[in-house]
Amino acid sequence: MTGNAVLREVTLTLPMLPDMEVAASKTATAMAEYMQMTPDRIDEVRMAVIEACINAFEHSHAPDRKVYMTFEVLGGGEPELLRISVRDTGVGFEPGEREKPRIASKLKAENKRGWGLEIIQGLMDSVEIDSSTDGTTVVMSKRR
Amino acid sequence: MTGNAVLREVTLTLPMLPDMEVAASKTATAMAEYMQMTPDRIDEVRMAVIEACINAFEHSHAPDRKVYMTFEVLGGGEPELLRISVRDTGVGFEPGEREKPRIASKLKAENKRGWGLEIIQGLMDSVEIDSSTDGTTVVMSKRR
Amino acid sequence: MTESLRVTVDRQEGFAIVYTEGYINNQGGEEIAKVAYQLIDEGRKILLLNLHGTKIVNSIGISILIEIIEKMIEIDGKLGFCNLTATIAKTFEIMGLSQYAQIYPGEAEALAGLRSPA
Amino acid sequence: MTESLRVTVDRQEGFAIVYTEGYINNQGGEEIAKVAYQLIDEGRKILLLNLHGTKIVNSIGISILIEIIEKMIEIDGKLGFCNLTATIAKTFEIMGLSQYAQIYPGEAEALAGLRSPA
Ligand SMILES: Nc1ncnc2c1ncn2[C@@H]1O[C@H](COP(=O)(O)OP(=O)(O)O)[C@@H](O)[C@H]1O
Ligand SMILES: Nc1ncnc2c1ncn2[C@@H]1O[C@H](COP(=O)(O)OP(=O)(O)O)[C@@H](O)[C@H]1O
Repeated sequence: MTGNAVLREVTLTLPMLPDMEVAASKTATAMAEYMQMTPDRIDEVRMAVIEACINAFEHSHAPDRKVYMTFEVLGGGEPELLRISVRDTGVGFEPGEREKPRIASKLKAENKRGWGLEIIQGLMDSVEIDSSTDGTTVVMSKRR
Repeated sequence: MTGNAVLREVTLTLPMLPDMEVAASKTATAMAEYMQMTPDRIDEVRMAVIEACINAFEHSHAPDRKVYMTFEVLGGGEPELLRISVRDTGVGFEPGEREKPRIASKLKAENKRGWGLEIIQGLMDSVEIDSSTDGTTVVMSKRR
Repeated sequence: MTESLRVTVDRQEGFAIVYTEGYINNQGGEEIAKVAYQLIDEGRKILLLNLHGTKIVNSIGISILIEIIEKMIEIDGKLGFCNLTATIAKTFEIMGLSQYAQIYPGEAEALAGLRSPA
Repeated sequence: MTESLRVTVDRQEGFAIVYTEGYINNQGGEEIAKVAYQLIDEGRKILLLNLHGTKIVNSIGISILIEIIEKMIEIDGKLGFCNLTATIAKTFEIMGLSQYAQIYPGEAEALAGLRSPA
């Protein structure tokens, strides 16, 4: 049985400014190390956090220019799951309408971007996106 | 002339639970690295942050069991100063009544503790403590 | 601020190795591209990117690497990567980059593979 | 959670070296003290704490180290430290610990210093 009590919760608020995604990735590292996640899995969390932050920085157009994050360690007794939420108060988007990027077409295309969400989904165990004209929240989880 | 505009501000809220001071120290590291502080000075900031957090954990008796931190990078154009504030909503204390710890007497004393604030003052460039029955805020700064 | 990517180049007969140290973000990717295009202009068709000193990348940086791959395909050259962290390798795999650029564990294997006529 | 301090001991004729790896907090300090008191019980009067693998400490951990120093003074023994990070060394300096325990850069200097009859 997987317990789902929140054992630890840390919140971080970042300005949407260059390099601030690195601060988020360090907080994620601290929480993942606390759970004794393996170094390779910690690295995957770090990369996913960076992508989620730069998406908010680049695409949200949030008027307050801030990203609101929570890092939660969940489990029944022992830490089992790291859940990270990345929220902005920007314009939102339709996650369902996103086309899966393909390297063959990107190689020929003018715009080679569009990989962030694909990478997040590939590196985390589960990803949920809630987006509206009030903003976007990406909640991503990884087991220990 | 030292500019004092806030170039970056990050806020972190931690639960008062074992090892959470390490998360704070990682956030401090990220901000200090962003400023390109030297590794030894970054390490000093880290240690001061750990001490300020465990003081709040141990002594504040804050009913919400949370520590509220801000990390600010200040400067005129270039980052010059890292200012870190560590706040709790606990019982407070009288910083002015604290006796300077002396190793000779601590060696004979039953209680060998009482070094945290001394260490913070020794490692940071400036430290201000504001404490009342509404809680305690320690603001500590270090130049790049 | 934040220390910018350091890029160093080892020019050899017919090929070149580009070493990176630091974060491959927007600017980091641009730095690498500048160096790569210069090497291509010098007539080199075999490039090895040794990312030994890079622990983090972001997708903006990687999309600039895709531009370099496109260029290499155009000139019928070869681009290889080596010394990737497990996460960077996994990310390249997720993106399918490994179909268009060779990924090698270390430099020796990379040079053997890239310089073979196949 | 968070990995706990690893402590290993190298017992030598007349002295012992204690190696630490990890965070010297409350529990970490207790771990070191347990090992140190055992070595003292075995009759050893010269102890070297090699903190090569410790990058962070807190004042609760250090106050437990002060208890070990007190014990060593009682038995007329010697306690030395080596391989401290610059910040840990500075912290020991701030606290005045260096008046009661010898601080050496590396193990060789420490062993030479601690074993000299002075
Ligand atoms: N936080 C966000 N706010 C608004 N739009 C977003 C956000 N995150 C992603 N998007 C939209 O989804 C698209 C795909 O994002 P992503 O896969 O990360 O690739 P990229 O950032 O390279 O475009 C973006 O181009 C943007 O239109
Ligand atoms: N955040 C705080 N809230 C309440 N009291 C505090 C706080 N920080 C420090 N103190 C008081 O100041 C004293 C000295 O603190 P410090 O120098 O850090 O040593 P120590 O934590 O080892 O006692 C503490 O024992 C406590 O009484």
